[in-house]
Amino acid sequence: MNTLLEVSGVSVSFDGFKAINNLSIQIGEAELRAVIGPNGAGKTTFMDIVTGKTKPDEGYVIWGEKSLSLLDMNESQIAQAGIGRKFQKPTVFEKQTVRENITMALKNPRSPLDLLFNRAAPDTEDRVRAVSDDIGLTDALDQLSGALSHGQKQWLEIGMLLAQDPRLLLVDEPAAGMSATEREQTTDILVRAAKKRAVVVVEHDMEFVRRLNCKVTVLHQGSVLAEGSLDHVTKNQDVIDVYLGR
Amino acid sequence: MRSALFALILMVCGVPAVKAETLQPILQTYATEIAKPSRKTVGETIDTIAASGLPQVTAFLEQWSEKNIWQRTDGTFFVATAAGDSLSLTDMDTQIKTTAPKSDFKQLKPNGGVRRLIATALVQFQLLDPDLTRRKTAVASIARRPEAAQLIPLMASIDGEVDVVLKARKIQLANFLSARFATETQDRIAAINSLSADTSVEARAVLNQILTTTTGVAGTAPQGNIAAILDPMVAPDSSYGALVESKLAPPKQTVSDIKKVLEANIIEGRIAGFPLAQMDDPLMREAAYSALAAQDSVPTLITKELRDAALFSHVFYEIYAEPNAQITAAAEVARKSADNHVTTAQFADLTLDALSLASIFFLAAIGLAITFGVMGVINMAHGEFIMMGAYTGYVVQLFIPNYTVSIFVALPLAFAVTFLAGVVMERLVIRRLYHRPLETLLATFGVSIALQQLAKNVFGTQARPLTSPDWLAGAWIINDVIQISFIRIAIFILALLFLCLIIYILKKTRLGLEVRAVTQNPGMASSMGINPDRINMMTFGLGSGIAGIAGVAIGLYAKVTSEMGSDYIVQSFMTVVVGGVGNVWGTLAGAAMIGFGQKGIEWLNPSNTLAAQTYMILFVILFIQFRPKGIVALKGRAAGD
Amino acid sequence: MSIRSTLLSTISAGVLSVASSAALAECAAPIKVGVLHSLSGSMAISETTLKDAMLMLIEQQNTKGGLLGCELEAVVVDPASDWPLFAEKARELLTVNQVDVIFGNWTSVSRKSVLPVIEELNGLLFYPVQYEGEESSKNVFYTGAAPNQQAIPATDYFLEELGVEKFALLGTDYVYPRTTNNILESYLKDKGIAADDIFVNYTPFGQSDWATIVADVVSLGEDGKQVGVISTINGDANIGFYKELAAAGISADDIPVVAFSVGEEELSGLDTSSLVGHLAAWNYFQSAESEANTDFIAAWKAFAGEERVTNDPMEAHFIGFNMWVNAATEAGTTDVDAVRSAMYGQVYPNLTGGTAVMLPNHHLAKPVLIGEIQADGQFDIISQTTEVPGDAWTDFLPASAVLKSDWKDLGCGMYNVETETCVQLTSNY
Amino acid sequence: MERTFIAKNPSILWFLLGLSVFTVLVTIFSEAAGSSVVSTSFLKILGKTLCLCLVAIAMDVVWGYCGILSLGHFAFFGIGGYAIGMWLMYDRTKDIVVGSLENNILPPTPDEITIAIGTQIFGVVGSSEFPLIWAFSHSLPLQLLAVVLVPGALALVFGWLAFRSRVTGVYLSILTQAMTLALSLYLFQNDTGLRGNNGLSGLQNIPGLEAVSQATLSLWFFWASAFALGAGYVFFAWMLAGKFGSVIRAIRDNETRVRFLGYHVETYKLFIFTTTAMIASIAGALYYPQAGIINPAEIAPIASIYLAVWVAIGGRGRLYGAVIGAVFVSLMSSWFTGGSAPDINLGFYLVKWTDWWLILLGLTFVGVTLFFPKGIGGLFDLISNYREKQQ
Repeated sequence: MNTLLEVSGVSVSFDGFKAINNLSIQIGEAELRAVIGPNGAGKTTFMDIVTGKTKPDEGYVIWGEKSLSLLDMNESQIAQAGIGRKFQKPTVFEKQTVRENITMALKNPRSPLDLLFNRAAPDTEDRVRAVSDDIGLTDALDQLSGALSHGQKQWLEIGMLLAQDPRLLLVDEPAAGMSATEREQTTDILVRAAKKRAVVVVEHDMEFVRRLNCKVTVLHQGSVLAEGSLDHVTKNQDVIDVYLGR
Repeated sequence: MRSALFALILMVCGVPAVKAETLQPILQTYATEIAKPSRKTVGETIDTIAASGLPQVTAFLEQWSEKNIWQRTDGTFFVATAAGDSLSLTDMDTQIKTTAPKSDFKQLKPNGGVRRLIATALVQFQLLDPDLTRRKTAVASIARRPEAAQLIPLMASIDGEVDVVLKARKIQLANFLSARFATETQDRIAAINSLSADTSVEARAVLNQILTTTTGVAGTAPQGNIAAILDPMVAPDSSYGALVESKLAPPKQTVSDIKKVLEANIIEGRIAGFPLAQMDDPLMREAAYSALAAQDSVPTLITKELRDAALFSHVFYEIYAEPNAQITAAAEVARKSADNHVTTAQFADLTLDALSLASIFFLAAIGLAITFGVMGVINMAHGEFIMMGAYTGYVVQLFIPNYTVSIFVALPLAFAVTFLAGVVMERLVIRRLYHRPLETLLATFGVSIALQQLAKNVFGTQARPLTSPDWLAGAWIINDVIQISFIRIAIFILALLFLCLIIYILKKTRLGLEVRAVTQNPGMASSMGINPDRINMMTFGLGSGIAGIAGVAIGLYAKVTSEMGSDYIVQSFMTVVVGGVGNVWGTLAGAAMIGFGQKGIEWLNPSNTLAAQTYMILFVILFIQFRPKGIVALKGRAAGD
Repeated sequence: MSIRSTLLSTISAGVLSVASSAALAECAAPIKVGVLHSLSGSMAISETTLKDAMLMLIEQQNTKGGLLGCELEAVVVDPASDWPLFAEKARELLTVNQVDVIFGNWTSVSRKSVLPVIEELNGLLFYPVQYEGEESSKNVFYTGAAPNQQAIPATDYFLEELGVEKFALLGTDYVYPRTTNNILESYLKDKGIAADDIFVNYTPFGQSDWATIVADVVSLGEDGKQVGVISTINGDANIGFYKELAAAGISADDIPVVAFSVGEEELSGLDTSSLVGHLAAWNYFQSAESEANTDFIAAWKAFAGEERVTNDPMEAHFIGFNMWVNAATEAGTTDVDAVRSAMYGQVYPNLTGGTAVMLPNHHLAKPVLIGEIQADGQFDIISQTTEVPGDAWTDFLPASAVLKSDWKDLGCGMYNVETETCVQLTSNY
Repeated sequence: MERTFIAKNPSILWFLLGLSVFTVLVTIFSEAAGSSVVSTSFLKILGKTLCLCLVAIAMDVVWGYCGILSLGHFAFFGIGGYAIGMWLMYDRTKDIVVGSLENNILPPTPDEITIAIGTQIFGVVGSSEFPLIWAFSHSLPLQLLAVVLVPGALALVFGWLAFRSRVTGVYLSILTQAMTLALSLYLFQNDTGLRGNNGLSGLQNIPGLEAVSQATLSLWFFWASAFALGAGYVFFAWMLAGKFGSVIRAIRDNETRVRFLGYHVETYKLFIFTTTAMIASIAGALYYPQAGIINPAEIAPIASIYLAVWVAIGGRGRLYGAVIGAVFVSLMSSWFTGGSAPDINLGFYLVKWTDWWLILLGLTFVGVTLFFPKGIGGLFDLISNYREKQQ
């Protein structure tokens, strides 16, 4: 398995508080990975670092075959390089339709002039439809996305990530606030997505992680506490200590 | 008392006691000069009057200077004071008091220059006067118009001087005078040397007077106390001008001279053979002129080469007015040393000015540091709160004429008024817009223009007086270079006070704790029993109230108008942004940076304050690029990006 | 800011009719007098007074029987201290309201804004404020002081009477101080003052931080020469300046200050007790003692209110309006060209004594007064010259020394006496 | 499925139709056409208002669509006025000077001509030297280019600095306001070479067209302004119709999210900021020859705040809203300050509108911000919602 993303020896601190402490993680291609850990373990900060939102104090973040350093790139370059990110709170553009939301995310040239002068890519409609089929929102294409239910917004956001056609998908708590059936569908979408690309899911909910049925990385105080299958890590004494309290 | 005074003068001046004579006839001799005096001619008249030795002279000169002399239509002079349409007159010789209608008299109004001459003439009478103020006036007058003749009487008066301060002043003045006028070279040099650490304007004036030079030009360097030989090529044209002025060279033709000559020599559409149409080229004009010169009809054109040749064959020099080279050498040394002291002092003064400006910016911005910095509300009406505070001060002074009392009433009252205004605005406007911060800008801008216009309607557009009490009126004078007005010191102290107060409130009080809780996490705070509405209201009121106090302070040192707030609003926002939002220390740093920066730029380009402001803003814009979060920045998630 | 007030103002010209007590003879239509002074915005405080003064003068004239048998009617508009709006309102007055004459403007920039319109439509404007000169328009009569009627005499007073040897020219950064200081610099150099002895400083409108500048002025005295300040500081900025001066303990005996823009009104924002002895130069002070002035002040207080003060531009309007009335009476018409010809040589008594004469260069000959500030905020007149003829083009700048304005005989406001040609017939804006 | 942007947004057609009808009506009733219904001064006011509408649209795009509350767009408007004003002043003065110098006995040298023009233009501020900034003032094409390029370059540099360091929201507003203040202070200086407080005047006289009456000239400028407004409206509508507009609005709503979609947000903001600055400048270049004079007071920060207020009152995020706001506020303002609004006598106090209008205006801002965040344009939504319900 080729390494797609390699985070090694990364540390970052805010006002003296070490949010990430010598963290090293490797993600392979077409891999589904769950990252779990208690509050403040550094899960979100890890994503911030990978996507360029936060610059670490030390360490490397290496991407792809060409071993590019992500630390030298800004957010949009990282996104264009093939890393998509879904936030904890669903963030779709509520004043625009589902179609507009997906169209915006489609993998196309992204400079202002491209957008202004190459308006009608012929396959746009098909690609939008393919994505919307994937997330089950084809009927809602012309609705304002603000009118969607919470779960639908989450799917739309995942759909927008898929439309970008990324090689790595970072998903922050996708199942938060969802009903049981919705969770099921979300799992399906993610598992399907992971067939063609790497997907990293940050999640609290053990049940949800179990259903993903993938390799799990446990973070604690900014570094990796344990890694392996869910059953493996749940038997780890350290993990039990952290989760059940000392 | 008065007779004693006269006796004293007579003794001192050694004027023989002549039989009582009257002053009026002497004045009548010079009636026109006295009625319409001019500085250039009145000196002689004053001297003659003083030389008469009459005891009435002092009183007359003093009253004249104070515009209390009136002339009747028949020409007679009286000391008089006006009351309504009538005058109460005092005859100068007989001291008989009468009253008369004003219309028959004309008031004498000697101008400032004449008054200064009168004061000089009075010196001899006043220097030994028992009245301290008179002696002070005399000394001040010497300081203003130092003359050689004053040295000896001044020296003579030092020993008898009882007032310590005045005595020191007399010694200092005597020193200045002897530096310039003492007869012995030794005395002068000693006096000059003593001035080398004196930064006062007067001392430097003494040295500069001794070192007065004139420039000259001659074939060879002349005899005399030469200060320097000058290089004519530094400003060749003006050097040549000096040559022409000393009639050592023919004048150089200007462009319009050439033009006039050419115009006068047009023959059948040609000038010296050159067609008229070619004369739009300056080179052709010179060629035509040279051709005319070759025919001897006009003087030769002074070309650059001719000019330089003339310059090189002459010596340009600077010569001292003072013939004694020893004295000028000593004075040069003293001046150089004094200049160094002055430069240091100027730097200190500039620092004080910068500190003062910074404290004014800080005071104007500190309220914003709370409402904008801590609460994140853009209050465009902040400047108008400053204005409200200033007008409160003005209104208080209308009712309480004692300035000291009124200031102490005005400060808390201004706080109360603007606190209330702030609370009202928070409740009615701001509260509905916490989730739309940009729109607080619009809404408060609306409040701002409404308040400004309201102030215009109530108080008019004219500036209103806000006068500081006497104990704040003067300046703290360290020396002639370093001084700062008390009101600025008061503002500085006020700024410090507020800094401490706000830090204390935010860090040590329950209110401060709750404010921080509410601004960081309103939801959590309210679940802990803190009422965010109340906290926001109090905080906003506090910020506004401080703006009101700032208004009183700013009104005291500058002006009170309806538009004064808008002078400070952009600056204040920049102060907060530059310093770093959410931190009172940051505001302090921001104010210091802007204050010092602006003074620094002003120092580089002293004739243009406007440019200093422009460049300061540009600097701030650039600074924000490099430290977008300000000087004292919050890091990490708390920064909330 | 012009923007908020641009639309639809044609229909909005406020027409204010001044009722006349005398029933006037039959007359086709009342004669309209345009009043173009800001009634709102930053200039309102100064200009509203002039509007009131004009209304008073028109009312007085109507009581006297109007003009040419017709009633005078004031058309008052509000250009709101907004310079482009002055041009707009002037056009409205001339084309929509069809006024026969306009009295108005205060700032130079507003005058420059109006000039092209007045010249295009051949209107007639009376401008009442002291200004920087260097302008001559066929359609404008300048009843305020030119630099040689204010700045030059004041400087002479400094040189002659106070023996000032070193000058600080402090001004607000706009055209009047700039031009005046340029003229003065050149004048002082002619008088033998070295360039090093002239310190020039410009500050923005509303400047409040004067500590450094006052310190600079004080240090000018370091070579032992008598220092004097010539101030063209405008408006509110004066308050901070005089406060700082007082705080530094500088009396008029140490460093005298003469101001060209400080009148009774500006002083009311200050405690003047520490400023006694500093000077101002004008063509008129309220404290001038003459019968005409006493009457004028009484009429003004009766018309506008007991607390109101009079000032120099009001006198300018007083003279200008009366001259216009007399000229129109002489010409028998209010036609602009006829009135203009009749204006030359018009004589009218000044409020300060003596008479003002309208010169062919559209300026007045008026006396110059210098007053010392008194503790009560009024001025004590200590010097009064004879009538000084106003000069459109100063003799102390090389570019304008060769220019001459004579609309009567030469028919040109910008006549080059060297080349003996008219540079242009319109004025330079 | 892909339709033209006009078909998507029929309000463009309505707007153009309205503008054309208005232009034709004004032309028919203008003095140049022999009618006296629309006086020349009123025609100038109408022409100027059209220019104000154009700059309001630009403001709406940058704020209402892209979420950048710029308090500097009126400064760009002013720069356009200055750029065109320099040529107008130079060329007109040159004609006069050359005409007068022809009377000289000797033909004038180029230096003499330059100095004479300089004296005419800068005599007002006591100088005769041409500052460097006037280097291109002799050429209309170059100054026209400057109308677009100078504000463009300024916006580009300022925007690049500001967006690059992620200054957003309130901070950006304050920073743009500081820029505006710096610019107006700079222009206030006489040393700048743009005649300080006096600014440039006599701009209504177009060189070479002295023979054309102001009535006709004003009509021409009115047409040009109407055309510019129409073209500007269509341009912005086209720009905002497609995916580009979608991204712009997305940036307004959630900048970070757009960034993670792979769009370089800063480039987009810079693009919008610069383009609107250029359009604002073009509007200014048309406005000031009609106003006749430009000076630094026009550029003061408060003017830009007013611009934002028009847009807020008209309704953000819809182009016609900006037009409504600009027309509405200037119209009301003019009516109240013009003296034709009747004073209200309360018996104990006489309410003069010249005194109270600004207070009313200020309170209107507050009211609109609090209660009608969609502005006047929001009324159209109410109407269309109502209609939909009816159906």
